[in-house]
Amino acid sequence: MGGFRFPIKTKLPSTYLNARVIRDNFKRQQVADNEVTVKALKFIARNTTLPPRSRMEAQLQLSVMPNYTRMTQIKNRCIETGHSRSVLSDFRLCRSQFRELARKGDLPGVKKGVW
Amino acid sequence: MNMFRQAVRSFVRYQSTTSLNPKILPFNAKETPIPKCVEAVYHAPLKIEPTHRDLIADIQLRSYDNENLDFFSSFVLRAGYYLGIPMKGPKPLPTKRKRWTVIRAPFVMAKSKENFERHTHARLIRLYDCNTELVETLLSYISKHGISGVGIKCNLYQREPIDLDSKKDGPELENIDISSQLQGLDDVVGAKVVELLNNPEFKKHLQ
Amino acid sequence: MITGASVQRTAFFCSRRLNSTVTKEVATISSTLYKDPSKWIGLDSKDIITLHNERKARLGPLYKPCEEELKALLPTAEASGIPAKLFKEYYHKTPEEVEAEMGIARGLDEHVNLDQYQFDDLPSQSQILVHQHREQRFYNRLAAFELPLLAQYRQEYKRPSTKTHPVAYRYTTYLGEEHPNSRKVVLSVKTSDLGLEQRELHKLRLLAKTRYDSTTDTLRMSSDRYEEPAQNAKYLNSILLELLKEAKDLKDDFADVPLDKRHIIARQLRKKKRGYEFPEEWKRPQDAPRKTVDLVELLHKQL
Amino acid sequence: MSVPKSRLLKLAEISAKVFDQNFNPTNARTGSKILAQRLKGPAIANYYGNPDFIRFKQLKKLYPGMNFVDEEEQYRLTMLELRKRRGKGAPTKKREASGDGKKTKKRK
Repeated sequence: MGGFRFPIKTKLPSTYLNARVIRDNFKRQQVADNEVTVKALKFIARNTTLPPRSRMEAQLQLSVMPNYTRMTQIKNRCIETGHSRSVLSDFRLCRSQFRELARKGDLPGVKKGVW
Repeated sequence: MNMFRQAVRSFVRYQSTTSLNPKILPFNAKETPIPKCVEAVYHAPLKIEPTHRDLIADIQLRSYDNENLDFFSSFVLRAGYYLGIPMKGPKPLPTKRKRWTVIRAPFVMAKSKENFERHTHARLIRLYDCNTELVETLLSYISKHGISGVGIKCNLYQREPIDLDSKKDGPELENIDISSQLQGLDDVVGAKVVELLNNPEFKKHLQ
Repeated sequence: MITGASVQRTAFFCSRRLNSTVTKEVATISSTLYKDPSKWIGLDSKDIITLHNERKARLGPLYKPCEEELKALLPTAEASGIPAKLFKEYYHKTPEEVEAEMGIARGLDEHVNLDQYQFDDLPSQSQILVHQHREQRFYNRLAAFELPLLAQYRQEYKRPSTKTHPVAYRYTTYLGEEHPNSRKVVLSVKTSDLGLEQRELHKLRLLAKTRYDSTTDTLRMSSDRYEEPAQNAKYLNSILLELLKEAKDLKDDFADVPLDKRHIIARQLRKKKRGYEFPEEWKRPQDAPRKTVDLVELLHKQL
Repeated sequence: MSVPKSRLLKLAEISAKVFDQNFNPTNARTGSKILAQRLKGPAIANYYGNPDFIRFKQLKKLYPGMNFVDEEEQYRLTMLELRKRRGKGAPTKKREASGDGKKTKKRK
């Protein structure tokens, strides 16, 4: 069905899908793959005991890397609706979905809070 | 509804600590005496008193609901009693409460919100004075008959000589080499750094 | 209609699905006869059926219905009372078509009857209760009958003496789930059991810094650097051995450096304190309020 | 009785060597903090769970005999149907908007 919309082909998640969720998932996979190189480059760039030219080289390589390898590009999205605002990271659900599932009793152990 | 469940549950649960009330028995006790181990089910689990009191293991049971938790911890105690492991009773650890407050309406209306909470109940069972193999048999039996909704974590204290390698019967320890090349979890990045520094662009700066 | 259905059923069985046990007595007929059906004409019906089944079984997916076989099988059909026309019709149909026609859905077991709820059973809430009750009875039966059998695994407790086995390694296992913490191993040892004399012990405690707790005299260190707990245990052991080696060479025994106890004080400060008592010296009985009215006397007088 | 700093530093050095830790008396900024950080990669990568989790199409292929109902699809179709009934369905394609637009103009 044509090429993948991003440079590297990744498997689509099995949860709710929309364009933003696919994009976020692609970035997550890329961040996970490149995490070790990013950390290594950052270590070299921050290490004052190394010669300044090699630190500059590391900083350069770091800035050249594509921005889908940046940790800050990742956004926790709701797995039921793909909504990105007010997502509870404990359940990976946005507040409306969390409330619905909690009231239905689908979230184990979660009850109406009465105290 | 809940009240109804509590009423039925109290009748259903047979572990009364009082002496066996013949009315409960579904048959006439005089004619057919019931075996000791069956009668023991009607009472609280028996426990063996530890002599040396060296802590061997402690089992922590956690659950979001304390019905299955209490029931299963008494089952664990019974299993331990028959295995001959001195155990100290299910000590209730403080219940952890986690709360979430969420706006009810899908849009605006931030005034009306709804609170949800989740209680994690925990029980601690301590095992004394037994061999570690026995603890493993108990653990395997428990995990075979695990009840739903109860998580089990076990800390096992193994006493060893000062020099582990001198142990004869430790074949699996020999072939585990922890020499420097074998990477620990955070050495992975270190290895990448070394690899990067060997690249030509960095090498020319390093001379 | 019913007779039609039953006739269909027998034809269907006769043409396609005779039970495979029949193929067992194939030895009496020469083994390669099943290959060409044209030779079957003369034989009696039972042999023809066995040959037919053997051909199906041997060829398996390659099996194709062919005319000679149909001609050979026809007399057997009349013998078992199936009209020839019907038999021919079913002979050329594949089993799937026949099944679909007769409404037998493959994969869906016949006995699953998903009929309507006629309010003759417990509602789901009480089903849950009954299930819990059943589960408890299951555990009670286990406790009554299976647990006593565990007694055969009882073992005499061989207590490791602290002289030979001073070091304790703590392993954590999570039953039924993987947990990152199950990698971690904690080593704890009483420094007095390490068999070092005073100056060496002092150096060891100095080197251990915050890993040594002087109130309980234990050295405690942990590691979750490696994937497997056994690796972590071995790593901890190598550190312990190195520490002992370092403590033993007394070229510079750091006798002048005192033990640092700040981390112990900090830990005690963090602990929530309980069980306060009012100190004796703070008590001041002289300032206690004096009794102006002697109630007992007063009452006594009035009575 | 104060202890000279050099003694403490010497002790710290031996201790770091024994316990496999970095010894950095001058607090030089070597960036070793970055090496010590735990890797978050795997946790980030499977935020959306296992991608090979079974999907509806695979379910149909696995058990051809059974006929399954895809709730989402069913929901979508019913909503579409309701919208159509209210006249909110997709607009019908106008004939002149299609290819032979020019001819119809001449005929008028």
